[in-house]
Amino acid sequence: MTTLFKFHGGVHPPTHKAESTRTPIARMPMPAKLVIPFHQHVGNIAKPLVQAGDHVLKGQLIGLPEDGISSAIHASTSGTITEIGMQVVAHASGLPDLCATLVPDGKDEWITRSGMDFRESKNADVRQVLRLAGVVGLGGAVFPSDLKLRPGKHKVNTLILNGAECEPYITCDDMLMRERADEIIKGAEIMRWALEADEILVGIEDNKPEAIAAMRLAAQASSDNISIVAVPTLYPGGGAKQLIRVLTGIEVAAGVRSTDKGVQCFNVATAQTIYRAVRFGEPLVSRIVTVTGNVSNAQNLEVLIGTPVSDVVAYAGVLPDTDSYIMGGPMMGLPLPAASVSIVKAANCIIASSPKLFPPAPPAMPCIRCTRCAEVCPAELQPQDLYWFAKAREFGKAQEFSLFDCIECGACSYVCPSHIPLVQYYRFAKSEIWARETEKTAADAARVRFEFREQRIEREKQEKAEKLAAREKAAAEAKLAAAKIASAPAATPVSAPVDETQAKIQAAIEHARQQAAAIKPKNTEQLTPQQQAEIADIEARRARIHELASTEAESPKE
Amino acid sequence: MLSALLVMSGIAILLGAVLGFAAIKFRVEGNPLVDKIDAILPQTQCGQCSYPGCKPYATAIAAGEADINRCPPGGEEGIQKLADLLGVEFKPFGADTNAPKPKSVALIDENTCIGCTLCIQACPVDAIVGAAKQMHTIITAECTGCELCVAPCPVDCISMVVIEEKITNWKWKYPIYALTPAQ
Amino acid sequence: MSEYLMILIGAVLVNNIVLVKILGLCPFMGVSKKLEAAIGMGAATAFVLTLGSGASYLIYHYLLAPYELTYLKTLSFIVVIAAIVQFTEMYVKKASPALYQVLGIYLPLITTNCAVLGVPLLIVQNELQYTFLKSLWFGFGNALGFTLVMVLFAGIRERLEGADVPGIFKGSAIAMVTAGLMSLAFMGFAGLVKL
Amino acid sequence: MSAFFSPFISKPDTVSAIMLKVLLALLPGIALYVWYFGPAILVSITLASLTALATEAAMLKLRKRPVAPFLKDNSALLTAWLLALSIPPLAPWWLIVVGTAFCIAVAKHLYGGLGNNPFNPAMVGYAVLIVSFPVQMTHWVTPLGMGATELSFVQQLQYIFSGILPGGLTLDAVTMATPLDTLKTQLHLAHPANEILTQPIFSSLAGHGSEVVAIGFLIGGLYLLASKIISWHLPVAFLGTLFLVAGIFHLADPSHYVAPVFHWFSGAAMLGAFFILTDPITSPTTHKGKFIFAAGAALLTYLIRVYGAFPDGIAFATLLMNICVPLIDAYTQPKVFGKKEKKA
Repeated sequence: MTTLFKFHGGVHPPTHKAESTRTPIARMPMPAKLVIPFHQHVGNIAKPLVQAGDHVLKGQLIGLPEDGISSAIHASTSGTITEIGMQVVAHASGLPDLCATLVPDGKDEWITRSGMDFRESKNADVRQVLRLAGVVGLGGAVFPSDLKLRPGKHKVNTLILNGAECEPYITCDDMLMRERADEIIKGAEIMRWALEADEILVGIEDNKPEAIAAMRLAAQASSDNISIVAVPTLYPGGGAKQLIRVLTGIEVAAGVRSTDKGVQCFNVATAQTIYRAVRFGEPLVSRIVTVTGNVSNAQNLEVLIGTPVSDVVAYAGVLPDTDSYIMGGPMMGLPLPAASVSIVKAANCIIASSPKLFPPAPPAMPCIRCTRCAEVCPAELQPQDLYWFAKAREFGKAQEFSLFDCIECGACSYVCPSHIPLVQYYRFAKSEIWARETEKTAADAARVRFEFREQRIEREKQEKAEKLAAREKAAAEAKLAAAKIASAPAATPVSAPVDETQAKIQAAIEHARQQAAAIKPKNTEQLTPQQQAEIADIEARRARIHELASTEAESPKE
Repeated sequence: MLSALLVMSGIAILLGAVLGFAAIKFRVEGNPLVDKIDAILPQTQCGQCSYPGCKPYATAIAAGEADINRCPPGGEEGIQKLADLLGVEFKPFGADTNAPKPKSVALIDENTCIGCTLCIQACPVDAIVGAAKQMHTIITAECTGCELCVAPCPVDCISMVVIEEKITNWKWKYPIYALTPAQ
Repeated sequence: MSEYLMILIGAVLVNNIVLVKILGLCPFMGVSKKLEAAIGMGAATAFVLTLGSGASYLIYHYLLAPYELTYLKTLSFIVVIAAIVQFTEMYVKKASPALYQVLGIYLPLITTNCAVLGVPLLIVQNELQYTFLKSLWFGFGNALGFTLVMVLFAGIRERLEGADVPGIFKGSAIAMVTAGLMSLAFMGFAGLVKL
Repeated sequence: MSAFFSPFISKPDTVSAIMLKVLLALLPGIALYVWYFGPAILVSITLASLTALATEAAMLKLRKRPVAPFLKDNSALLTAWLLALSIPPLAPWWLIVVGTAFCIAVAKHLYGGLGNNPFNPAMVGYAVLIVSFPVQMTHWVTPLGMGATELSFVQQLQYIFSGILPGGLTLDAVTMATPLDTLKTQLHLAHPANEILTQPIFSSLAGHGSEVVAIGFLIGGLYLLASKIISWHLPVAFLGTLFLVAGIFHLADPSHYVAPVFHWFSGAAMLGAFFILTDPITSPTTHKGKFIFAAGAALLTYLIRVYGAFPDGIAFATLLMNICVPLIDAYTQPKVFGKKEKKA
């Protein structure tokens, strides 16, 4: 039996898992409309391949993965694309993103699919299949799976399947393991083959005995070295880093690839999807979603990607006092900006929330540095210090204190007696730091371009000066020669072409002026005095800069 | 009296010699501070500080000739960073500098552009492409929002567009702190 | 040996130059906003103070006293200190330009820092009867005490950056209050060493 | 839009409840205090509490912060109780009022109130009082059954508020120095320690009466440990270091240095170990830091008690270590997940 390790901290929030495990996984009926976002994965947004009006079949590629980290997007059923446009998606910002609207024709007609025998294929081919099948991590991270299966520099000894599912309320992995254990195991075999790993460890929290039993049964049928390990129920034991630690004792620091340490970790649902994609050529067009919380029939549903959340909760019998919806669990989930947003690949759970179910936290008191947060932090951080720095916007200090090792599990906020929204402060600080880094990169690029331009201008000036000198010399020689011949009308032919060009320029400017007058630019008339002042200001500044620039440019010559 | 003079001048000569030696030994070439200041400046090269670019402004600050509160694109945060680096007090923007504006990029109305290349010459970071009598356009990713191209345009076809918040550049907000007003 | 320990404890804690004798407040308040700057200032002052103490002792006992020129002590000490400060300034400018900039005006002002002149003057007071080594040691102890409170103070001030200090007390005001409370705490050392 | 973000659930614990538990934990000690020294202490606690709440409310109003939630957080009460327990119960009423008002207004609110103060407010109050009013701060009530004359509660009240003692009595007749103070004075007069300890003011552990009060605080402290309000690092490191240092000195010269147990149960050692040093706001947050903090405090306490000018060293030791907290925290940051073996 494998020896288990412990990770620091952790909490035991009430699990609320029994509510949604009473009935088997049901299939959600076809909705009237699907809204499929093109950006459902980590990395670059997929490039749309279809236009409004196109008829598509189920599983047809509608979004092509773009460069590097990206994944494919498919039509979840057969029907007509009615719109490609910006729609509100499941994102904390509540901002719209590019989506395809698909009206199903009801036939649910598949494209032609062809599976492959992975053992007969090349690793790269299998990965290409996964990439084009849009397979991404279904535990919530939605990282493209094909990239995680690419053989790296280090040998991967252990493949870990994550069936811990530590978040309260969520049971989709539990139900999947109970009902489709054999497909998960077969998917694991493919991954083990691709990674050339020695063993497969499946970590399942010990509060899911049925899933453990089903998985053990399925694992017996496999020729691979698979062990199903019951791990203690402790949030966030299902975090990839924490599960790796518990099963192998290896700690994967932030910013380090787990493969560098000889382990790779996948969610169980990802394994099942990989199996379907490789064996049957089925792209990722649906997933299991736990619908729970303030609903009359909490259960797990197989839902087409793009199904509006409102349809899903309506099917589960949402209760009237529901005021908002959460995608994911109560610890790390995302409040949905609207019920109209659609189920995406990351949506493992939809919780209908009511003020009674999740009462708003009492007002936040100041931090008293009681360090309960530090006691439960699985990343072994000092959350009270991070909070102190984030609050004061001392981002450099926050980074020094390992802000980016924070996995935003929410354990600190959960235990905080002052009820401070700690994770919010960390999210705020992280996104500020990222924005600053972007700005910094942009500033560095601008500096390089500016300096290059300065150099270029200097060079051009020099070249011009050289040319002028050469011409003057030539002219002088010519003059000398002309003087020898001693004829007068030498000046006119030189000036004529100049006049000609001058006239042409004049004409062009005149033309432009007429054009400008014709279009009547809006921003020159009816200016507020303030705007006028600003313009005058800019002009003055420019004049001064020109002056400065010219003096500076001239000075080296002297 | 004489002994006092002798003693004092003896001390002075000795110390003078030591200092003279130190002056040669610890001579500093150039001013590495300029680069540190330049790294803080936003590199818009807009000249709002009345210097012809960020580097000249940095040089002026390092030499003590310019105040640290003359860079509107850097915002108050930029002033704070400069204050920290230089160990001086934070100084709010003066009346003679522009107020910081939301970050914008220039946009050329391509129907109006006559292809005069004046904006191309004005752009400090070569972010405008085009040739004479050809329509010009701005490489948005490289535009620093310095507004230097706006005024030279003879047909007023360049406008500054505030960068909109999109899902890709969205930031988490400062958490609302129920008991004390946000700073 | 224990005498040296007593001198050290006395200089660092019991009669701390800043918090008990209330000397050298200028850099204490001025360069304590950032820990790094405080460490740099502490080190620079420590260097000047130790060297100044030793040099002053030598000048006093081997130059001024034999020629009965002790009335020149303040003048000559200032000259020596000024020279050491100049030397330090050149060195800091070379070694760490950022620190040089951060220390700013306070670095040349070490010359007029009352702690730096105060300690040599204390040393040559008749009642102490220090030898050269003890003078150097006493100067070093005071320098250590200065650096210690400087660093501790900077630590607190850095933490106070995030504190919800009422508007009018932000900055120097709360720093003064903190310095006062630190001084209060250092009164606890009273009586530890009889001088 | 309201701030509705994950995590959506949290434990029901509050700051107010934590502080209340600490106050409860003080009760056994206070009860024993009343039993051995009479009810005068209750008067100071009441005075201190009222002053603390009034000052807190006034400061919150001035700072334009909501008053109700902060008055309910019990932190001002805790400060008041700790200060009241550290000064003589028979001290004039204005002493405790001035002390409490100072520590709440200056040591707490000038820094931004709850959670922001770098110094332990109660100890700031104590230090200010002992430095400013040393005479009033050293007249302690004689334990009941020890003095020739005993004041009734009414007489005590009368003295506290008007300074008038019943006819023919001097203050010295009803008060005395603390055991620590007595010991120090007698040692100064070159009496051997074992001889001094036979005087009636001393008992088997430390001072008569006060040792039992210390046990009361110890019991309260153990309750705090059991309910995980405080971590064991601070009290263990403090009492351990105090025992160690006192033990070494005692072994070296028993006639000059008393046994470590005496130091444990005299003065404010127990109160300090479990209630003063453990103030989370002014103590380090890392485990290693807590050890250093408490050990340093113990060492300083011992030095001030034995060599210093003040009768007890807890307050100054706490303040001195408070000064070091930011640096201790900065230099004892534990290694984070996954970054432990590197750079070895």
